[in-house]
Amino acid sequence: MSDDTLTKDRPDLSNRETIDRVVIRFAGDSGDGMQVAGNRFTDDSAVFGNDLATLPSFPAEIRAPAGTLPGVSSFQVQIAAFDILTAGDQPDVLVAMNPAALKDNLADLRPGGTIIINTEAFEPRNLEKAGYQTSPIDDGTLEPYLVIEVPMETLTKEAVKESGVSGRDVLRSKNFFALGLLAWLFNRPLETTISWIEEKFGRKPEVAAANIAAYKSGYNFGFTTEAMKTTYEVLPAQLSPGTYTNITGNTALAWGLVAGAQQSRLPLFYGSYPITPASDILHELSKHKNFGVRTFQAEDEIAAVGSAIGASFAGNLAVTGTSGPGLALKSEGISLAVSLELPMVIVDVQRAGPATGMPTKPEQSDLLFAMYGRHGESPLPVVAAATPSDAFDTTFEAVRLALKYMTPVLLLSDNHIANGSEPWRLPDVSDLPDISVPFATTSVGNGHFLPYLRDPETFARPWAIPGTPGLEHRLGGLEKEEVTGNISYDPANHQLMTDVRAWKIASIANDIPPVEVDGDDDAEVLVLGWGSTYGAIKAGMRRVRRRGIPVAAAHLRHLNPFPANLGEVVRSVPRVLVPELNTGQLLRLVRAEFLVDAVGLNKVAGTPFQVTEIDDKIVEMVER
Amino acid sequence: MSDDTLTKDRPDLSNRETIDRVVIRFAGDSGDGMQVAGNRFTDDSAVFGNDLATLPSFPAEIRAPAGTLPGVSSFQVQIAAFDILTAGDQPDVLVAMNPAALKDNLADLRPGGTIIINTEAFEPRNLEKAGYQTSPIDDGTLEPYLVIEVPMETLTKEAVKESGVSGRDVLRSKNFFALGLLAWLFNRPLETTISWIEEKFGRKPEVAAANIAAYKSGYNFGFTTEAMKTTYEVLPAQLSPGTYTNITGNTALAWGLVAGAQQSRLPLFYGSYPITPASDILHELSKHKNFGVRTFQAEDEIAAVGSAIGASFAGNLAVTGTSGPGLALKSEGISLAVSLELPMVIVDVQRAGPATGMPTKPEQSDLLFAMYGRHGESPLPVVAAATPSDAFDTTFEAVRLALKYMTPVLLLSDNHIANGSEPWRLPDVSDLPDISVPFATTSVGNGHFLPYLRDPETFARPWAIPGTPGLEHRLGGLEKEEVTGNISYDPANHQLMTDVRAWKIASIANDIPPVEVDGDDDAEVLVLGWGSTYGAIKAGMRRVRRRGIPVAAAHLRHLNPFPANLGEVVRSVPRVLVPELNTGQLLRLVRAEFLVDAVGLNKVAGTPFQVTEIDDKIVEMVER
Amino acid sequence: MSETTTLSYTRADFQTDQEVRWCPGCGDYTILASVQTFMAEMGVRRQDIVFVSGIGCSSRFPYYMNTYGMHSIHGRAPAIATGIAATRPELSVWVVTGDGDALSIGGNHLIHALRRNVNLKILLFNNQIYGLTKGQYSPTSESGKVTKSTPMGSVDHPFNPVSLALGAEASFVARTLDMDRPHTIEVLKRAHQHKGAAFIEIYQNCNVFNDKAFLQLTGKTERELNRIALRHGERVVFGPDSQHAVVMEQGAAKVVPTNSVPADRIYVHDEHAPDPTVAFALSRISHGPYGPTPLGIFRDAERPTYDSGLNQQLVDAQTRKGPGDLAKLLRSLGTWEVE
Amino acid sequence: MSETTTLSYTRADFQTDQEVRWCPGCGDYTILASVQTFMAEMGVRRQDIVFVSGIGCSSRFPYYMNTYGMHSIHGRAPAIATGIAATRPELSVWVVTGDGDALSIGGNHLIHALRRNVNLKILLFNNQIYGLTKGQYSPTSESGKVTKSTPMGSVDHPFNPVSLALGAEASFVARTLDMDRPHTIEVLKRAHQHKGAAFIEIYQNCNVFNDKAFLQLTGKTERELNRIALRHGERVVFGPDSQHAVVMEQGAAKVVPTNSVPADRIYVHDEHAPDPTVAFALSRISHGPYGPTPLGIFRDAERPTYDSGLNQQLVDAQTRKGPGDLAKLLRSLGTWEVE
Ligand SMILES: Cc1ncc(C[n+]2csc(CCOP(=O)(O)OP(=O)(O)O)c2C)c(N)n1
Ligand SMILES: Cc1ncc(C[n+]2csc(CCOP(=O)(O)OP(=O)(O)O)c2C)c(N)n1
Ligand code: SF4
Ligand code: SF4
Ligand SMILES: [Mg+2]
Ligand SMILES: [Mg+2]
Repeated sequence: MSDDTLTKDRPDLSNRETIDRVVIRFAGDSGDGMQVAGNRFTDDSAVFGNDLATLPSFPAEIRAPAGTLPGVSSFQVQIAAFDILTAGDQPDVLVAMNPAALKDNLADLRPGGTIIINTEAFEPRNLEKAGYQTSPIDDGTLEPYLVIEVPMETLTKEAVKESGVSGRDVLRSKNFFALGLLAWLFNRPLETTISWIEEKFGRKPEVAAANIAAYKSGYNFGFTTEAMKTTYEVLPAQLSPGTYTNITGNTALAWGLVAGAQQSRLPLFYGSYPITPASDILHELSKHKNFGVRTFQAEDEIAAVGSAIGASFAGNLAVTGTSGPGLALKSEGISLAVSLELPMVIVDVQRAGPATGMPTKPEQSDLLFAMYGRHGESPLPVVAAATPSDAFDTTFEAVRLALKYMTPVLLLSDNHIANGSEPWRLPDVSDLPDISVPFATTSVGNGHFLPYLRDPETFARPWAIPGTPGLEHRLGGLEKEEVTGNISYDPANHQLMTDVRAWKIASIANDIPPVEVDGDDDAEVLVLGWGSTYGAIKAGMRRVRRRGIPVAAAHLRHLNPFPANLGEVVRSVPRVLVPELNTGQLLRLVRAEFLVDAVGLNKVAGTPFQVTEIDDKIVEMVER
Repeated sequence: MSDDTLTKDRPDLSNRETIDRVVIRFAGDSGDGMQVAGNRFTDDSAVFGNDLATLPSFPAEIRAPAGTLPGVSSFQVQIAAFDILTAGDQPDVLVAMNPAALKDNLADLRPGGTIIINTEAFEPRNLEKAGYQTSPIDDGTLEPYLVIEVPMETLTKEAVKESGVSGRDVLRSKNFFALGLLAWLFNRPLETTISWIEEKFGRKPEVAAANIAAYKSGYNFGFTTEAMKTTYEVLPAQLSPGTYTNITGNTALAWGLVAGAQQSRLPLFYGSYPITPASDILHELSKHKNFGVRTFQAEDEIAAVGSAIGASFAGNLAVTGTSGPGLALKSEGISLAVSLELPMVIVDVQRAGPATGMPTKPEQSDLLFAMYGRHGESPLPVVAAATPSDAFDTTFEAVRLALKYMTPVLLLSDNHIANGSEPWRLPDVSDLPDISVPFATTSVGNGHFLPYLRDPETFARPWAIPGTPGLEHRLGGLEKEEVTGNISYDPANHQLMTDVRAWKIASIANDIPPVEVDGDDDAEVLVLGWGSTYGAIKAGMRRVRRRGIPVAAAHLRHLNPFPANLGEVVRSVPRVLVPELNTGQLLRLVRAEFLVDAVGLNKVAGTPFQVTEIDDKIVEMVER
Repeated sequence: MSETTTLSYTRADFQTDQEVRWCPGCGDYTILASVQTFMAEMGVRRQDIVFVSGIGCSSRFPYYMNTYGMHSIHGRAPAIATGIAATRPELSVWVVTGDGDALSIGGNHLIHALRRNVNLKILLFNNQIYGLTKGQYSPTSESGKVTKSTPMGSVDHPFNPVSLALGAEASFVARTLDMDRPHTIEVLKRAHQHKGAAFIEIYQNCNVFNDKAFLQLTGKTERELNRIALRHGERVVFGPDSQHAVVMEQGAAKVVPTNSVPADRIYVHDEHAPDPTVAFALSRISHGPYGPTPLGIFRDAERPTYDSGLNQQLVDAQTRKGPGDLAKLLRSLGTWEVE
Repeated sequence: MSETTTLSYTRADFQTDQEVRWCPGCGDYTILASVQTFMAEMGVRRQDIVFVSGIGCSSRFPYYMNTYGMHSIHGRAPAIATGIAATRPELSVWVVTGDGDALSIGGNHLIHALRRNVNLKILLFNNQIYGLTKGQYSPTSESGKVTKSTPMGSVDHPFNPVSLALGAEASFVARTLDMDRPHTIEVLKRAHQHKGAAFIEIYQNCNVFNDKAFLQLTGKTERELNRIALRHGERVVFGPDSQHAVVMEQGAAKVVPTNSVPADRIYVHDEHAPDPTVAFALSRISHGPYGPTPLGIFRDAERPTYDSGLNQQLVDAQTRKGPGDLAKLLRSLGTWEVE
């Protein structure tokens, strides 16, 4: 089995069955490399042509001691021969690298599902850490499942013997052993991962050699031991033609900013303070200094938004990103940006709250905070990404609105989008629209620049940046006189400015596409969603339609203002269902705005919706 | 006229007419002592037995140079022989100490109203500062009014000659001269103010003498010159029997906290950072250290709320107060308090926003911020004071809820309530309920204290404070396991905790009185309000009813949760009108909650409603 | 702290039932052990002790201390602890914080707590990195540091926490090292004895994101060369053969060969110097744990504490005005009667 | 700053059409005049100058400067200005702030801007009171101060802004006085010439809420006794007859009779001393404007600025990788084709 030649060419005697989708979950200790294994499997499948969606789950913020339940890290991926929408409700296959991983994930596995077990980790100390009295391998716990027991550690050691890796490092390759076994089970090509390993560990050839050896060894183990009677194949999906990459939401968001800066011909400034799950945007952007991107790790979120206000005043595409607790701290600064009417994008990658909450878990509970989370009347546009790749487009849209309307824009994402991934058909960058807005260069008010003399169309005020002769002017957070921008306490002026600020944002409704309704014209229920519930809602709707029930769905990118046709849409159906990972926030907005008796499907558990939850609720509503 | 004997006993030959109400506005430069004059007139009238309401208006934050428009300070008071509700829409009498004061206030004066003018201030430099080309005294501007021209400076100088005051200080007494003139015009007794002056300036007898001399001289001036053909008398109002004091909202709020602390037998802790218009609460409380009150002027609002969290954990009645910009900074801390379920009162004395806005002007635009201004699902009770004296009771209620339900409570006031004043019938302090809540002293969980083992009735968790043996425990902002309070990432537990936190607050609806509806059973319009619009709404409704139109009004002290009967109330009338000094915030809550097509009357001008605005809107709705 | 009975605690009395969840090998474990050991000796009843932390790996600390405790929000522990210490001066209040928590987001509260001299014992676990958020540079990271957020190296100049604390009027400032448990315990004891705010910088190894940052003070060969022990009343000399000495020259501390100066020119450490300048001078010998670095108590000076001042005013007010009378308060602005 | 043509500005060129709205007699007027006078001499084009302030009386300043400007929110000016200076290094960026704005709510941004050495010129108008909110004590008010919020006297110990700035790694630290216009202008000039963050404490009289706070430095008789002028390269002596001298003794600065020490023991001021300890020592001679108080430039040392470091990385990245290519970026994680 340590034979390094690929056994792939040997005739395969196992049955090969074609299936149209499968959900696999890799679970192990934080140190077991499960995220790498999952990502590799995903990429291999992507290159193979499957559609897919992923859902990583990290251990909570503190790194727990090895072998414990809080230390479990997992990665779920669904691959399919058709276009899918979520990473799947229940895994079909579970890879369990230790007892804690098994314990933590077993309940999710579909009855009759397959478990690949790293048997050697099931020794007394680990069992105890996971809270098992007896070994689940022997005590009947696993009876409902198909179990593949693999002495992974011995086999890995054996495999890497000649790689030059030694000591503790040897066992680090066992994730690749597991991955190899899955490659065999699902008939994945090995080359992609092998060349990935070679590139990734180029500087440490012995590690590369060990990983490749373990990987092949895992494959060969399946092959030679016929670990299962049947192997499976998921055929390529019929995706639209194009060039694809597999992308996470945080990366797509960061790239959307880079694209926004390029298409507006502005230097990008990103002021941020690290926070889970937004930090990766900072990390990603800080790599791209050659795009003229400046990143500033501020002392706190107040300084982060402050620096962005300054950068915006100075003529940058200014962005600040955070998660809920950081958004709280930015509230006052954002209200200043609203008052100064400076363009800016504020990113909130939502996590489960309140307070510190569950930082590694997704939730959609900052929507009303985004809408109303500032003192005074302080309106701004709110947009939300729906999927990892959609984060690119939504971000680009946020940038467009910020510049065109001279306003801060709140861009919502969440943990699920941020760390989840999906194939993304790359746009042709030459098709991206020009969203540049010219700086003011001349003054109209006989020698005095008038910073609040608005564009009659958009109500945007001019953007005059330092360095421009003759346009020297002062902005401030006290109420300003329309046109001149001078301090004013005049009641009528405050009313006017309040109205104008509100109107400017409300009028964006005329500048955004109507919300699209997907589904049946005679739908009995319209499912209205926003953000990361997209996949579950669409999949749920599909299932219901397959049962012949007429239903439709609409998903909002623009939360403020709503698309102009939304009222018509929600009023034209008998029932409206609003599934959200909160206690009903969009629901409250829709009810207040349109007075329709929409009902919520609400979950606040730090986990995404299962498709069945949506599906069941729709059916329940129809049957009632 | 410098004769120091009271001319009061001399037979008065002018006509004395009895009127049932009058609105007087004192206006002058910041340095002219208009607030003192206004307050004295108010107190004299209060002691005389009138009902009254006041509305001071301070110049914007920076002290402007003397004589300029931004430097104008004014004080409006309505006194009446019946119970009134506002300080009046339009002054009947305007005291104008300089051209800027005239310019700034003339437009508000009722046609035909009386102006008392300090003529000597109308010299070229002052006229220019106020933007007058010609003197309004001579150029016809004042034709529509009754003008009393008084060379106040000469007369004051003359009057104080023998007091011992000299130089610049001489003219400082001219506010008392004006006040004396008004005392004559409205037949007010002089004694109250004289003894007030004696006490106030006890340590500076020459100043006391000068002020008294100027005061009497003003009175005598009116009397001897018969400045007006008619003097007026506003008879005492029929107020409920009792002991009254004249109180501002900030003072009432501070006293409500002191009362809450006494009735809960807890030491009061107030952590705050100065901000207009909340600073006076800090000032007031810092005087009462003998009540065991500790005030802490924090380095910023984040530290203010932080110190209150610590103080609450340590077993104090913890309070933190601020205005909008400060509330923004407290957002994260409040969400920690929600998660820790620690009792606390957060006071927001609203001002006009966004950003720095208009700090000295009232607005009600923080309601949705109070409701939703935290990340994650972070519910808390919201209560709002309606009038200056009501701030006492509402504050007491906020304290009660905080302690009984172990929750932070948001208490809203605004600039209008904070600085406005009205007569308050003092409660009998022995009637104040006991709102104490016992600290936990023993542990139920076999040796382990269980900080999240709740009271089955209120869902409140126990409050165990440091120093209590055996109850050592840790609280934290990560999601906690119900009962034990240990960190938990369990999805079902997060759902449970979210539900429990929501339920705990929602259930308060059963512990508060139903909202009272005042007016006609067959009302065509229900006017629903909250906060400082109380007086204008009630007065507006009265006027409409006097015209025979059936109408009703309800005013909410509890904004979250709503009183249990509110749905019934708003659904039982054909139309609901929600007047607010914002763009429609309660409106949105009511529409979302009850799906009634309530309409808003919204004003965001930094000024309170005029009674006529309410009145007109009701009539318009009925007629449509 | 009322110590009516003699307390006989062991370290175990301060352990909780919560599993300690730092990475294996993390310096936080050692500090926890030192603190628990010290608490058993401190002579304060367990119920009178409170630990308050912010957010960060280090801030998990309160969960592991069987005392009252709060794991609060990022950077705010000194403010929260101020609310406790100011209102309950009989308690022993400890703050546990990290270099990000205390010096980045929480910088303002830290300097104000020190200035006010609130009776808090502040333990700053300085690992020169953001551990919890997985390895961004912190305000104490050396400049040029390559991290996730600074792939080309940081361009920030770091704080010197001891200098910063001294500039913020701190009355007690010390530095110790996770590994050196007896030293840590000694410093904790002195902090406890100090009346007012005590600031302790603890160099703490994060073996996952910033391993060996303190090698120059912990390495077998390096440590003897680089640790400068500050001991009150003693000449400051160091090195395996005491061959290096610290002198004060034109207001700055300098390291010189011991034999190059007369013995009486060597600086004799005075923790209690009323002027913080000497302590500041010592803090500038190193900027981070690089080269010779002073450890021990830089400054321990007395000045009035915030809490005693505040609480004395309550006593004085009551003495002067008598206890508060609510009915009288309500009548204090003048009243009138309506019959 | 590209100065292609010679600039010939007068003070009036820097005045705006807005009425100046401080209380008559306020020290802010004098500072405004000094700044406007200096700006005319500075040699920077008006459009290349930005003033950023927070909230407070002092923070009204930008409205009166005919340059680019922002009156922002309380305490955040250094953070906002960092966003400007870091992205537009060719601009001359000035921060105007108060003792509450900079040291109370804004303390964290201030110390971080100083640490990073962002190219900002920070003018702290220290009137030892909150002017705008009508007279509460501030972090620089003397302890015991009776104000609206401290009717029994404050129990806070104040910051020494110069010490704090030095503890925060400031590379340029100075102190001047509103009344002394030539001195103010000289210090402004030096701040402008300094590359990096310059911190200037300006003692400013608030004649309404804290009148005469600086009497010991401004009173006719007192001023000569108490002003210690710091001049680079000169012995530090002061008093009407230079009868007092400053010496450094065991690392602390002390005031002694000039004739009690040999001339060469008198401290010769070195603004450029690499070690900030001497500057710190000088800052401890007084704690607030009481008794002999140094005025002038405490420290003016060079170290790399944040903005130059940041912008250099952009240049280096472009040199190394070429200008950004979006199409390539989107393909950088590996792609596959679907036909
Ligand atoms: C308001 C807010 N911003 C950001 C974070 C994310 N965060 C948590 S801990 C931390 C820094 C941790 O570094 P440090 O204080 O040095 O502690 P360590 O983990 O190194 O012990 C950050 C940025 C947060 N929890 N809250
Ligand atoms: C967030 C916030 N908190 C509080 C205030 C109120 N406030 C405005 S200025 C100020 C302090 C002013 O003092 P200082 O900075 O010394 O300036 P000065 O007026 O003395 O020049 C305060 C507390 C505010 N505007 N914003
Ligand atoms: S990340 Fe570093 S500081 Fe945090 S627990 Fe692990 S080793 Fe310790
Ligand atoms: S209050 Fe003081 S600081 Fe403010 S403008 Fe008036 S004198 Fe100047
Ligand atoms: Mg750290
Ligand atoms: Mg000040």
